[in-house]
Amino acid sequence: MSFAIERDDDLLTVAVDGQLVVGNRQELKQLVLDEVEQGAKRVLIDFSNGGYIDSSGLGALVSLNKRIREQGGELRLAGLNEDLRTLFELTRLDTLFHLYGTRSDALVGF
Amino acid sequence: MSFAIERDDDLLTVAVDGQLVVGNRQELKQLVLDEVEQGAKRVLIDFSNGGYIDSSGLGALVSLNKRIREQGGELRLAGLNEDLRTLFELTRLDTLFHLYGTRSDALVGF
Amino acid sequence: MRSLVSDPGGGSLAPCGEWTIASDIGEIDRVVLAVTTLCEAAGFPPKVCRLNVPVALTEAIANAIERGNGGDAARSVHVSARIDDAGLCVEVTDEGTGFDIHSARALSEADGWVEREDGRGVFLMYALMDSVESSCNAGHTIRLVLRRS
Amino acid sequence: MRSLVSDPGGGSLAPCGEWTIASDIGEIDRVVLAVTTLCEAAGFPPKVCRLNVPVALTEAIANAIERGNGGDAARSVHVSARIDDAGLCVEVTDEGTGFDIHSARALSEADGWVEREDGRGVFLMYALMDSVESSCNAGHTIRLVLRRS
Ligand SMILES: Nc1ncnc2c1ncn2[C@@H]1O[C@H](COP(=O)(O)OP(=O)(O)O)[C@@H](O)[C@H]1O
Ligand SMILES: Nc1ncnc2c1ncn2[C@@H]1O[C@H](COP(=O)(O)OP(=O)(O)O)[C@@H](O)[C@H]1O
Repeated sequence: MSFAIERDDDLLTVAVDGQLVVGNRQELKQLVLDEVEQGAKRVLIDFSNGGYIDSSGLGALVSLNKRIREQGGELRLAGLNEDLRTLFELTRLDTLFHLYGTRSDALVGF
Repeated sequence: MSFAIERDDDLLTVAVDGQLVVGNRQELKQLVLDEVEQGAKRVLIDFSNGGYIDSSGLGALVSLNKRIREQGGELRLAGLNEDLRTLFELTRLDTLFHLYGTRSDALVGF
Repeated sequence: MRSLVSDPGGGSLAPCGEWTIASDIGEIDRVVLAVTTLCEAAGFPPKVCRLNVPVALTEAIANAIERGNGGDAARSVHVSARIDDAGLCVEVTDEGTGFDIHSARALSEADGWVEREDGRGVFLMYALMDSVESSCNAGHTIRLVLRRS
Repeated sequence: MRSLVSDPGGGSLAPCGEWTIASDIGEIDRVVLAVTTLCEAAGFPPKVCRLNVPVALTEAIANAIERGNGGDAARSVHVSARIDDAGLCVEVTDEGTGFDIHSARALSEADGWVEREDGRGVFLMYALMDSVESSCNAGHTIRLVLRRS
Protein backbone atom coordinates (compact mmCIF):
# COMPACT_ATOMS: atom_id res chain seq x y z
CA MET A 1 0.00 0.00 0.00
CA SER A 2 1.70 3.12 -1.22
CA PHE A 3 1.22 6.17 -3.44
CA ALA A 4 3.70 7.35 -6.06
CA ILE A 5 3.30 10.94 -7.20
CA GLU A 6 4.52 12.84 -10.23
CA ARG A 7 4.07 16.54 -10.70
CA ASP A 8 4.30 18.25 -14.11
CA ASP A 9 3.30 21.90 -14.02
CA ASP A 10 -0.37 21.88 -12.86
CA LEU A 11 -0.77 18.14 -13.55
CA LEU A 12 -0.52 15.81 -10.57
CA THR A 13 -0.42 12.07 -11.20
CA VAL A 14 -0.84 9.67 -8.32
CA ALA A 15 -0.30 5.95 -8.81
CA VAL A 16 -2.05 3.87 -6.16
CA ASP A 17 -0.23 0.68 -5.30
CA GLY A 18 -2.40 -1.76 -3.33
CA GLN A 19 -5.62 -1.10 -1.44
CA LEU A 20 -7.18 2.28 -0.82
CA VAL A 21 -8.92 1.79 2.48
CA VAL A 22 -9.80 3.30 5.83
CA GLY A 23 -6.17 2.87 6.94
CA ASN A 24 -4.57 4.99 4.21
CA ARG A 25 -7.25 7.14 2.59
CA GLN A 26 -6.31 10.06 4.86
CA GLU A 27 -2.75 9.89 3.58
CA LEU A 28 -3.98 10.07 -0.02
CA LYS A 29 -6.29 12.98 0.74
CA GLN A 30 -3.56 14.94 2.49
CA LEU A 31 -1.02 14.30 -0.23
CA VAL A 32 -3.36 15.43 -3.00
CA LEU A 33 -4.72 18.44 -1.12
CA ASP A 34 -1.16 19.63 -0.38
CA GLU A 35 -0.39 19.55 -4.08
CA VAL A 36 -3.64 21.29 -4.95
CA GLU A 37 -2.72 24.00 -2.49
CA GLN A 38 0.59 24.32 -4.33
CA GLY A 39 -1.12 24.85 -7.68
CA ALA A 40 -2.05 21.42 -9.03
CA LYS A 41 -5.28 21.73 -11.03
CA ARG A 42 -5.43 18.54 -13.07
CA VAL A 43 -5.29 15.50 -10.82
CA LEU A 44 -5.07 12.01 -12.26
CA ILE A 45 -5.28 9.02 -9.96
CA ASP A 46 -4.09 5.82 -11.60
CA PHE A 47 -5.36 2.53 -10.17
CA SER A 48 -3.64 0.17 -12.60
CA ASN A 49 -1.62 -1.23 -9.69
CA GLY A 50 -4.45 -0.73 -7.23
CA GLY A 51 -6.13 -3.38 -5.07
CA TYR A 52 -9.59 -3.16 -3.58
CA ILE A 53 -11.16 0.08 -2.37
CA ASP A 54 -13.47 0.21 0.63
CA SER A 55 -16.23 2.71 1.41
CA SER A 56 -13.74 5.03 3.12
CA GLY A 57 -11.51 4.99 0.06
CA LEU A 58 -14.49 5.75 -2.16
CA GLY A 59 -15.49 8.51 0.24
CA ALA A 60 -11.99 10.00 0.02
CA LEU A 61 -12.29 10.14 -3.77
CA VAL A 62 -15.70 11.83 -3.54
CA SER A 63 -14.31 14.35 -1.11
CA LEU A 64 -11.20 15.05 -3.21
CA ASN A 65 -13.35 15.48 -6.30
CA LYS A 66 -15.38 18.14 -4.52
CA ARG A 67 -12.35 20.00 -3.13
CA ILE A 68 -10.50 19.96 -6.46
CA ARG A 69 -13.55 21.33 -8.30
CA GLU A 70 -13.91 24.05 -5.68
CA GLN A 71 -10.35 25.09 -6.56
CA GLY A 72 -11.27 25.18 -10.24
CA GLY A 73 -9.49 21.90 -10.99
CA GLU A 74 -10.53 18.47 -12.17
CA LEU A 75 -10.03 14.90 -10.92
CA ARG A 76 -9.79 11.98 -13.31
CA LEU A 77 -9.52 8.30 -12.43
CA ALA A 78 -7.80 5.78 -14.66
CA GLY A 79 -6.75 2.14 -14.79
CA LEU A 80 -9.64 0.65 -12.82
CA ASN A 81 -9.83 -3.08 -13.28
CA GLU A 82 -13.09 -4.96 -13.52
CA ASP A 83 -13.36 -5.40 -9.72
CA LEU A 84 -13.09 -1.68 -9.15
CA ARG A 85 -15.54 -0.91 -11.93
CA THR A 86 -18.00 -3.25 -10.18
CA LEU A 87 -17.55 -1.23 -7.02
CA PHE A 88 -18.15 2.09 -8.79
CA GLU A 89 -21.24 0.69 -10.48
CA LEU A 90 -22.66 -0.77 -7.25
CA THR A 91 -22.29 2.57 -5.52
CA ARG A 92 -23.39 4.53 -8.65
CA LEU A 93 -20.12 6.47 -8.42
CA ASP A 94 -19.70 5.79 -12.15
CA THR A 95 -22.27 8.59 -12.53
CA LEU A 96 -20.07 11.00 -10.56
CA PHE A 97 -16.69 10.09 -12.06
CA HIS A 98 -15.67 9.49 -15.61
CA LEU A 99 -13.54 6.34 -15.51
CA TYR A 100 -10.70 6.29 -18.03
CA GLY A 101 -9.10 3.11 -19.35
CA THR A 102 -5.42 3.93 -19.25
CA ARG A 103 -3.41 6.82 -17.96
CA SER A 104 -2.96 8.15 -21.51
CA ASP A 105 -6.69 7.85 -22.20
CA ALA A 106 -7.21 10.08 -19.20
CA LEU A 107 -4.74 12.65 -20.50
CA VAL A 108 -6.61 13.21 -23.76
CA GLY A 109 -8.17 16.65 -23.58
CA PHE A 110 -7.15 17.03 -19.89
CA MET B 1 -21.27 -46.36 27.19
CA SER B 2 -23.20 -49.27 28.63
CA PHE B 3 -23.80 -51.16 31.86
CA ALA B 4 -23.63 -54.96 32.17
CA ILE B 5 -25.34 -56.40 35.24
CA GLU B 6 -25.07 -59.74 36.99
CA ARG B 7 -27.29 -60.77 39.86
CA ASP B 8 -26.36 -63.58 42.28
CA ASP B 9 -28.71 -63.81 45.24
CA ASP B 10 -28.42 -60.45 47.04
CA LEU B 11 -25.21 -59.52 45.17
CA LEU B 12 -25.55 -57.17 42.22
CA THR B 13 -22.50 -56.57 40.05
CA VAL B 14 -22.55 -53.75 37.51
CA ALA B 15 -19.73 -53.39 34.99
CA VAL B 16 -19.48 -49.86 33.62
CA ASP B 17 -18.28 -49.73 30.05
CA GLY B 18 -17.23 -46.21 29.01
CA GLN B 19 -18.03 -42.89 30.66
CA LEU B 20 -20.38 -42.35 33.55
CA VAL B 21 -21.70 -38.88 32.91
CA VAL B 22 -24.68 -36.58 32.97
CA GLY B 23 -26.10 -38.37 29.90
CA ASN B 24 -26.30 -41.87 31.42
CA ARG B 25 -26.04 -41.56 35.21
CA GLN B 26 -29.83 -41.65 35.50
CA GLU B 27 -29.88 -44.99 33.71
CA LEU B 28 -27.33 -46.41 36.16
CA LYS B 29 -29.26 -45.10 39.15
CA GLN B 30 -32.54 -46.53 37.92
CA LEU B 31 -31.02 -49.87 37.09
CA VAL B 32 -29.38 -50.26 40.51
CA LEU B 33 -32.37 -48.96 42.48
CA ASP B 34 -34.67 -51.39 40.67
CA GLU B 35 -32.45 -54.25 41.73
CA VAL B 36 -32.22 -52.94 45.27
CA GLU B 37 -36.00 -52.84 45.38
CA GLN B 38 -35.96 -56.48 44.30
CA GLY B 39 -33.70 -57.50 47.14
CA ALA B 40 -30.11 -56.70 46.12
CA LYS B 41 -28.15 -55.74 49.25
CA ARG B 42 -24.52 -55.98 48.17
CA VAL B 43 -23.84 -53.79 45.16
CA LEU B 44 -20.49 -53.85 43.41
CA ILE B 45 -19.78 -51.40 40.62
CA ASP B 46 -16.78 -52.36 38.53
CA PHE B 47 -15.02 -49.61 36.61
CA SER B 48 -12.26 -51.69 35.04
CA ASN B 49 -13.70 -50.93 31.61
CA GLY B 50 -14.84 -47.49 32.65
CA GLY B 51 -13.93 -44.16 31.09
CA TYR B 52 -14.07 -40.78 32.76
CA ILE B 53 -16.71 -39.81 35.32
CA ASP B 54 -18.10 -36.30 35.56
CA SER B 55 -19.62 -34.55 38.58
CA SER B 56 -23.06 -35.94 37.75
CA GLY B 57 -21.66 -39.45 37.64
CA LEU B 58 -19.94 -38.92 40.98
CA GLY B 59 -23.18 -37.50 42.33
CA ALA B 60 -25.07 -40.57 41.18
CA LEU B 61 -22.63 -42.79 43.10
CA VAL B 62 -23.04 -40.66 46.24
CA SER B 63 -26.79 -40.87 45.93
CA LEU B 64 -26.79 -44.63 45.31
CA ASN B 65 -24.51 -45.14 48.29
CA LYS B 66 -26.98 -43.33 50.50
CA ARG B 67 -30.04 -45.17 49.17
CA ILE B 68 -28.39 -48.57 49.44
CA ARG B 69 -27.32 -47.93 53.04
CA GLU B 70 -30.84 -46.80 53.89
CA GLN B 71 -32.02 -50.22 52.68
CA GLY B 72 -29.43 -51.89 54.89
CA GLY B 73 -27.12 -52.70 52.01
CA GLU B 74 -23.61 -51.71 50.97
CA LEU B 75 -22.02 -50.26 47.83
CA ARG B 76 -18.47 -51.11 46.83
CA LEU B 77 -16.49 -49.67 43.91
CA ALA B 78 -13.74 -51.61 42.16
CA GLY B 79 -11.37 -51.38 39.22
CA LEU B 80 -10.78 -47.64 39.25
CA ASN B 81 -7.78 -46.72 37.14
CA GLU B 82 -5.38 -43.96 38.11
CA ASP B 83 -7.45 -41.26 36.37
CA LEU B 84 -10.54 -42.18 38.33
CA ARG B 85 -8.58 -42.37 41.58
CA THR B 86 -7.38 -38.83 40.87
CA LEU B 87 -10.99 -37.75 40.52
CA PHE B 88 -12.02 -39.38 43.81
CA GLU B 89 -9.08 -37.79 45.59
CA LEU B 90 -9.74 -34.32 44.17
CA THR B 91 -13.34 -34.46 45.33
CA ARG B 92 -12.40 -36.20 48.61
CA LEU B 93 -14.83 -38.98 47.70
CA ASP B 94 -12.05 -41.43 48.59
CA THR B 95 -13.07 -40.63 52.20
CA LEU B 96 -16.67 -41.66 51.51
CA PHE B 97 -16.00 -44.78 49.43
CA HIS B 98 -13.56 -47.58 49.96
CA LEU B 99 -11.97 -48.13 46.54
CA TYR B 100 -11.11 -51.76 45.81
CA GLY B 101 -8.47 -52.82 43.30
CA THR B 102 -10.13 -55.67 41.46
CA ARG B 103 -13.59 -57.13 41.50
CA SER B 104 -12.34 -60.08 43.59
CA ASP B 105 -10.64 -57.71 46.07
CA ALA B 106 -14.04 -56.09 46.55
CA LEU B 107 -15.71 -59.44 47.17
CA VAL B 108 -13.48 -60.30 50.13
CA GLY B 109 -15.61 -60.04 53.24
CA PHE B 110 -18.56 -58.59 51.26
CA MET C 1 -11.17 -32.71 7.05
CA ARG C 2 -9.47 -29.46 7.93
CA SER C 3 -7.49 -27.66 5.31
CA LEU C 4 -3.84 -27.01 5.79
CA VAL C 5 -2.99 -23.36 5.37
CA SER C 6 -0.26 -21.19 6.70
CA ASP C 7 -1.14 -18.05 8.55
CA PRO C 8 -0.41 -14.89 6.63
CA GLY C 9 -1.64 -12.73 9.46
CA GLY C 10 1.17 -13.49 11.84
CA GLY C 11 0.32 -16.39 14.09
CA SER C 12 -3.36 -16.31 14.81
CA LEU C 13 -4.54 -19.38 12.98
CA ALA C 14 -4.65 -22.59 14.95
CA PRO C 15 -6.55 -25.87 15.06
CA CYS C 16 -10.02 -24.98 16.16
CA GLY C 17 -13.65 -25.92 15.96
CA GLU C 18 -17.04 -24.46 16.77
CA TRP C 19 -20.28 -26.17 17.58
CA THR C 20 -23.78 -24.92 18.31
CA ILE C 21 -25.98 -27.49 19.99
CA ALA C 22 -29.51 -27.57 21.34
CA SER C 23 -29.88 -27.75 25.13
CA ASP C 24 -29.91 -31.51 25.06
CA ILE C 25 -27.68 -33.57 27.33
CA GLY C 26 -27.36 -36.15 24.55
CA GLU C 27 -25.43 -33.62 22.46
CA ILE C 28 -22.56 -33.25 24.91
CA ASP C 29 -20.53 -36.32 24.08
CA ARG C 30 -19.88 -35.64 20.42
CA VAL C 31 -18.57 -32.16 21.14
CA VAL C 32 -16.39 -33.46 23.96
CA LEU C 33 -15.06 -36.19 21.71
CA ALA C 34 -14.27 -33.72 18.95
CA VAL C 35 -12.37 -31.39 21.29
CA THR C 36 -10.53 -34.27 22.93
CA THR C 37 -9.48 -35.53 19.51
CA LEU C 38 -8.16 -32.08 18.63
CA CYS C 39 -6.09 -32.18 21.82
CA GLU C 40 -4.74 -35.63 21.02
CA ALA C 41 -3.79 -34.51 17.52
CA ALA C 42 -2.07 -31.47 19.02
CA GLY C 43 0.06 -33.65 21.26
CA PHE C 44 -1.44 -33.02 24.69
CA PRO C 45 -0.50 -35.67 27.29
CA PRO C 46 -2.72 -38.78 27.34
CA LYS C 47 -4.03 -38.24 30.87
CA VAL C 48 -5.09 -34.71 29.99
CA CYS C 49 -6.95 -36.03 26.93
CA ARG C 50 -8.56 -38.85 28.90
CA LEU C 51 -9.48 -36.95 32.06
CA ASN C 52 -8.91 -33.20 32.35
CA VAL C 53 -10.34 -32.07 29.04
CA PRO C 54 -13.38 -34.35 28.73
CA VAL C 55 -14.46 -33.97 32.35
CA ALA C 56 -14.02 -30.19 32.56
CA LEU C 57 -15.74 -29.67 29.22
CA THR C 58 -18.60 -32.01 30.10
CA GLU C 59 -19.14 -29.96 33.27
CA ALA C 60 -19.13 -26.68 31.39
CA ILE C 61 -21.57 -27.85 28.72
CA ALA C 62 -23.86 -29.63 31.18
CA ASN C 63 -24.05 -26.47 33.30
CA ALA C 64 -24.69 -24.35 30.21
CA ILE C 65 -27.58 -26.63 29.24
CA GLU C 66 -29.10 -27.25 32.67
CA ARG C 67 -28.25 -24.06 34.55
CA GLY C 68 -27.62 -21.37 31.95
CA ASN C 69 -30.39 -22.39 29.57
CA GLY C 70 -32.59 -23.99 32.23
CA GLY C 71 -32.84 -27.13 30.08
CA ASP C 72 -34.93 -25.26 27.51
CA ALA C 73 -34.21 -27.17 24.29
CA ALA C 74 -35.05 -24.12 22.21
CA ARG C 75 -32.02 -22.34 23.63
CA SER C 76 -28.64 -23.24 22.31
CA VAL C 77 -25.13 -23.63 23.61
CA HIS C 78 -22.15 -22.54 21.59
CA VAL C 79 -18.77 -24.16 22.08
CA SER C 80 -15.59 -22.91 20.49
CA ALA C 81 -12.23 -24.57 20.95
CA ARG C 82 -8.87 -23.36 19.83
CA ILE C 83 -5.40 -24.76 20.31
CA ASP C 84 -2.29 -22.69 19.86
CA ASP C 85 1.28 -22.82 21.12
CA ALA C 86 0.18 -21.77 24.59
CA GLY C 87 -2.46 -24.47 24.93
CA LEU C 88 -6.17 -25.14 24.65
CA CYS C 89 -8.81 -22.47 25.11
CA VAL C 90 -12.47 -23.57 25.07
CA GLU C 91 -15.41 -21.24 25.46
CA VAL C 92 -18.89 -22.46 26.28
CA THR C 93 -21.63 -19.88 25.83
CA ASP C 94 -25.20 -20.26 27.02
CA GLU C 95 -28.18 -17.90 26.83
CA GLY C 96 -28.38 -17.32 30.55
CA THR C 97 -27.50 -14.41 32.76
CA GLY C 98 -24.43 -15.91 34.38
CA PHE C 99 -23.69 -16.68 38.00
CA ASP C 100 -21.17 -16.10 40.72
CA ILE C 101 -18.51 -18.64 39.87
CA HIS C 102 -16.50 -17.90 43.01
CA SER C 103 -19.37 -18.91 45.28
CA ALA C 104 -19.95 -21.97 43.13
CA ARG C 105 -16.31 -22.94 43.52
CA ALA C 106 -16.49 -22.34 47.27
CA LEU C 107 -19.29 -24.91 47.65
CA SER C 108 -16.47 -27.40 48.30
CA GLU C 109 -15.57 -25.56 51.50
CA ALA C 110 -19.00 -26.04 53.05
CA ASP C 111 -19.74 -28.77 55.59
CA GLY C 112 -21.25 -31.84 54.06
CA TRP C 113 -19.99 -31.15 50.53
CA VAL C 114 -18.51 -34.64 50.20
CA GLU C 115 -21.91 -36.22 50.92
CA ARG C 116 -23.81 -33.99 48.48
CA GLU C 117 -25.09 -35.33 45.20
CA ASP C 118 -24.44 -32.09 43.32
CA GLY C 119 -22.14 -29.07 43.54
CA ARG C 120 -18.92 -30.61 42.20
CA GLY C 121 -18.98 -29.30 38.62
CA VAL C 122 -17.38 -25.89 38.99
CA PHE C 123 -14.97 -27.27 41.58
CA LEU C 124 -13.81 -29.92 39.10
CA MET C 125 -13.35 -27.40 36.29
CA TYR C 126 -10.97 -25.43 38.51
CA ALA C 127 -9.21 -28.60 39.64
CA LEU C 128 -8.70 -29.91 36.10
CA MET C 129 -7.95 -26.73 34.13
CA ASP C 130 -5.26 -24.07 34.48
CA SER C 131 -7.74 -21.22 34.31
CA VAL C 132 -11.50 -20.86 34.49
CA GLU C 133 -13.23 -17.56 33.77
CA SER C 134 -16.88 -16.67 33.68
CA SER C 135 -18.16 -13.54 31.98
CA CYS C 136 -21.41 -12.04 30.85
CA ASN C 137 -21.50 -11.09 27.25
CA ALA C 138 -22.43 -7.76 25.88
CA GLY C 139 -21.83 -6.02 22.64
CA HIS C 140 -22.97 -6.25 19.11
CA THR C 141 -22.16 -8.77 16.41
CA ILE C 142 -22.43 -8.46 12.70
CA ARG C 143 -22.47 -11.72 10.81
CA LEU C 144 -21.52 -11.89 7.16
CA VAL C 145 -22.27 -15.00 5.16
CA LEU C 146 -21.05 -15.80 1.70
CA ARG C 147 -22.29 -18.96 0.09
CA ARG C 148 -20.00 -21.10 -2.00
CA SER C 149 -22.36 -20.96 -4.93
CA MET D 1 0.31 -23.98 10.30
CA ARG D 2 -3.04 -25.66 10.87
CA SER D 3 -3.14 -29.26 11.84
CA LEU D 4 -4.93 -31.76 9.71
CA VAL D 5 -7.48 -33.75 11.67
CA SER D 6 -10.64 -35.50 10.74
CA ASP D 7 -13.80 -34.67 12.58
CA PRO D 8 -14.96 -37.39 14.93
CA GLY D 9 -18.00 -35.37 15.93
CA GLY D 10 -19.78 -35.62 12.63
CA GLY D 11 -19.00 -32.69 10.39
CA SER D 12 -18.56 -29.62 12.53
CA LEU D 13 -14.87 -28.97 12.11
CA ALA D 14 -13.92 -26.58 9.35
CA PRO D 15 -11.11 -24.18 8.48
CA CYS D 16 -11.51 -21.30 10.84
CA GLY D 17 -9.72 -18.57 12.69
CA GLU D 18 -10.35 -16.08 15.47
CA TRP D 19 -8.75 -12.74 16.14
CA THR D 20 -9.14 -10.18 18.87
CA ILE D 21 -7.75 -6.77 17.97
CA ALA D 22 -7.58 -3.37 19.62
CA SER D 23 -9.76 -0.64 18.12
CA ASP D 24 -6.98 0.46 15.80
CA ILE D 25 -7.56 0.93 12.09
CA GLY D 26 -4.03 -0.33 11.48
CA GLU D 27 -5.06 -3.79 12.70
CA ILE D 28 -7.68 -4.35 10.03
CA ASP D 29 -5.49 -5.44 7.13
CA ARG D 30 -3.84 -8.44 8.73
CA VAL D 31 -7.17 -9.94 9.75
CA VAL D 32 -8.64 -9.27 6.31
CA LEU D 33 -5.60 -10.87 4.69
CA ALA D 34 -5.85 -13.93 6.92
CA VAL D 35 -9.54 -14.46 6.15
CA THR D 36 -9.02 -13.86 2.45
CA THR D 37 -6.23 -16.43 2.43
CA LEU D 38 -8.52 -18.96 4.13
CA CYS D 39 -11.06 -18.34 1.36
CA GLU D 40 -8.44 -18.80 -1.35
CA ALA D 41 -7.29 -22.04 0.24
CA ALA D 42 -10.90 -23.19 0.41
CA GLY D 43 -11.35 -22.64 -3.31
CA PHE D 44 -13.57 -19.55 -3.40
CA PRO D 45 -13.58 -17.78 -6.80
CA PRO D 46 -10.75 -15.27 -7.35
CA LYS D 47 -13.02 -12.23 -7.67
CA VAL D 48 -14.71 -13.07 -4.39
CA CYS D 49 -11.30 -13.32 -2.70
CA ARG D 50 -10.07 -10.10 -4.27
CA LEU D 51 -13.18 -7.98 -3.84
CA ASN D 52 -16.24 -9.27 -1.99
CA VAL D 53 -14.56 -10.73 1.07
CA PRO D 54 -11.87 -8.11 1.74
CA VAL D 55 -14.14 -5.11 1.14
CA ALA D 56 -17.12 -6.41 3.13
CA LEU D 57 -14.90 -7.48 6.00
CA THR D 58 -12.97 -4.20 6.02
CA GLU D 59 -16.31 -2.37 6.28
CA ALA D 60 -17.50 -4.55 9.13
CA ILE D 61 -14.27 -4.19 11.13
CA ALA D 62 -13.91 -0.46 10.44
CA ASN D 63 -17.48 0.12 11.64
CA ALA D 64 -16.87 -2.03 14.70
CA ILE D 65 -13.81 0.06 15.57
CA GLU D 66 -15.12 3.52 14.70
CA ARG D 67 -18.86 3.19 15.34
CA GLY D 68 -19.32 0.28 17.74
CA ASN D 69 -16.30 1.01 19.91
CA GLY D 70 -16.22 4.76 19.16
CA GLY D 71 -12.53 4.46 18.30
CA ASP D 72 -11.66 3.74 21.93
CA ALA D 73 -8.43 1.73 21.66
CA ALA D 74 -9.09 0.10 25.02
CA ARG D 75 -12.11 -1.66 23.56
CA SER D 76 -11.55 -4.64 21.36
CA VAL D 77 -13.06 -6.17 18.29
CA HIS D 78 -13.39 -9.90 17.92
CA VAL D 79 -13.49 -11.51 14.50
CA SER D 80 -14.24 -15.16 13.90
CA ALA D 81 -14.28 -16.78 10.51
CA ARG D 82 -15.35 -20.24 9.55
CA ILE D 83 -15.62 -21.98 6.23
CA ASP D 84 -17.70 -25.08 5.70
CA ASP D 85 -19.38 -26.75 2.76
CA ALA D 86 -22.04 -24.07 2.66
CA GLY D 87 -19.60 -21.18 2.54
CA LEU D 88 -17.91 -18.54 4.63
CA CYS D 89 -19.38 -17.14 7.82
CA VAL D 90 -17.56 -14.25 9.50
CA GLU D 91 -18.66 -12.59 12.71
CA VAL D 92 -17.35 -9.23 13.85
CA THR D 93 -18.17 -8.33 17.43
CA ASP D 94 -17.64 -4.92 18.99
CA GLU D 95 -18.41 -3.63 22.48
CA GLY D 96 -21.13 -1.28 21.38
CA THR D 97 -24.89 -1.33 21.68
CA GLY D 98 -25.68 -2.02 18.05
CA PHE D 99 -27.62 0.01 15.52
CA ASP D 100 -30.48 -0.20 13.09
CA ILE D 101 -28.84 -1.87 10.14
CA HIS D 102 -31.91 -1.51 7.94
CA SER D 103 -31.83 2.29 8.19
CA ALA D 104 -28.09 2.21 7.58
CA ARG D 105 -28.66 0.16 4.45
CA ALA D 106 -31.42 2.51 3.32
CA LEU D 107 -29.02 5.50 3.34
CA SER D 108 -28.43 4.63 -0.31
CA GLU D 109 -32.02 5.52 -1.14
CA ALA D 110 -31.70 9.08 0.10
CA ASP D 111 -31.12 12.03 -2.22
CA GLY D 112 -27.51 13.04 -2.52
CA TRP D 113 -26.13 9.67 -1.36
CA VAL D 114 -23.81 9.42 -4.37
CA GLU D 115 -22.19 12.75 -3.48
CA ARG D 116 -21.72 11.89 0.21
CA GLU D 117 -18.33 11.07 1.60
CA ASP D 118 -19.66 8.46 4.04
CA GLY D 119 -22.63 6.10 4.34
CA ARG D 120 -21.57 3.40 1.87
CA GLY D 121 -20.22 0.75 4.28
CA VAL D 122 -23.36 -1.14 5.22
CA PHE D 123 -24.67 -0.78 1.69
CA LEU D 124 -21.52 -2.42 0.34
CA MET D 125 -21.70 -5.28 2.84
CA TYR D 126 -25.18 -6.12 1.57
CA ALA D 127 -24.09 -5.71 -2.04
CA LEU D 128 -21.06 -7.98 -1.67
CA MET D 129 -22.30 -10.70 0.69
CA ASP D 130 -25.18 -13.16 0.48
CA SER D 131 -26.43 -12.35 3.94
CA VAL D 132 -25.77 -9.67 6.54
CA GLU D 133 -27.20 -9.88 10.03
CA SER D 134 -26.78 -7.60 13.00
CA SER D 135 -27.59 -8.71 16.52
CA CYS D 136 -27.02 -7.61 20.06
CA ASN D 137 -25.35 -10.18 22.22
CA ALA D 138 -26.52 -11.53 25.48
CA GLY D 139 -25.66 -14.59 27.46
CA HIS D 140 -22.87 -15.96 29.52
CA THR D 141 -19.56 -17.49 28.53
CA ILE D 142 -17.29 -19.74 30.50
CA ARG D 143 -13.75 -19.93 29.23
CA LEU D 144 -11.51 -22.87 30.09
CA VAL D 145 -7.80 -22.69 29.44
CA LEU D 146 -5.32 -25.52 29.64
CA ARG D 147 -1.69 -24.71 29.10
CA ARG D 148 0.54 -27.04 27.17
CA SER D 149 3.00 -27.25 30.02
N1 LIG E 1 -23.78 -21.78 33.14
C1 LIG E 1 -24.35 -21.49 34.30
N2 LIG E 1 -25.33 -20.56 34.37
C2 LIG E 1 -25.92 -20.25 35.55
N3 LIG E 1 -25.58 -20.81 36.72
C3 LIG E 1 -24.62 -21.73 36.72
C4 LIG E 1 -23.94 -22.13 35.54
N4 LIG E 1 -23.01 -23.05 35.87
C5 LIG E 1 -23.10 -23.23 37.19
N5 LIG E 1 -24.07 -22.45 37.73
C6 LIG E 1 -24.44 -22.33 39.16
O1 LIG E 1 -23.38 -22.80 39.93
C7 LIG E 1 -23.84 -23.84 40.80
C8 LIG E 1 -22.74 -24.86 41.02
O2 LIG E 1 -22.48 -25.54 39.81
P1 LIG E 1 -21.76 -26.93 39.85
O3 LIG E 1 -20.54 -26.80 40.68
O4 LIG E 1 -21.56 -27.40 38.45
O5 LIG E 1 -22.76 -27.87 40.62
P2 LIG E 1 -24.17 -28.45 40.18
O6 LIG E 1 -24.42 -28.02 38.76
O7 LIG E 1 -23.97 -29.91 40.34
O8 LIG E 1 -25.13 -27.85 41.16
C9 LIG E 1 -25.07 -24.40 40.12
O9 LIG E 1 -25.94 -25.00 41.02
C10 LIG E 1 -25.66 -23.15 39.51
O10 LIG E 1 -26.39 -22.42 40.47
N1 LIG F 1 -20.82 -1.57 14.48
C1 LIG F 1 -21.62 -0.48 14.53
N2 LIG F 1 -22.05 -0.01 15.73
C2 LIG F 1 -22.85 1.07 15.78
N3 LIG F 1 -23.29 1.74 14.71
C3 LIG F 1 -22.90 1.34 13.50
C4 LIG F 1 -22.05 0.20 13.33
N4 LIG F 1 -21.85 0.03 12.01
C5 LIG F 1 -22.53 1.01 11.39
N5 LIG F 1 -23.17 1.81 12.27
C6 LIG F 1 -24.06 2.94 11.97
O1 LIG F 1 -24.52 2.83 10.64
C7 LIG F 1 -24.18 4.01 9.91
C8 LIG F 1 -23.88 3.67 8.49
O2 LIG F 1 -22.69 2.90 8.43
P1 LIG F 1 -21.92 2.82 7.05
O3 LIG F 1 -22.88 2.46 5.97
O4 LIG F 1 -20.74 1.95 7.22
O5 LIG F 1 -21.45 4.31 6.76
P2 LIG F 1 -20.36 5.20 7.52
O6 LIG F 1 -19.71 4.35 8.54
O7 LIG F 1 -19.45 5.58 6.41
O8 LIG F 1 -21.15 6.34 8.07
C9 LIG F 1 -23.00 4.62 10.67
O9 LIG F 1 -22.91 6.00 10.45
C10 LIG F 1 -23.36 4.29 12.10
O10 LIG F 1 -24.30 5.20 12.60
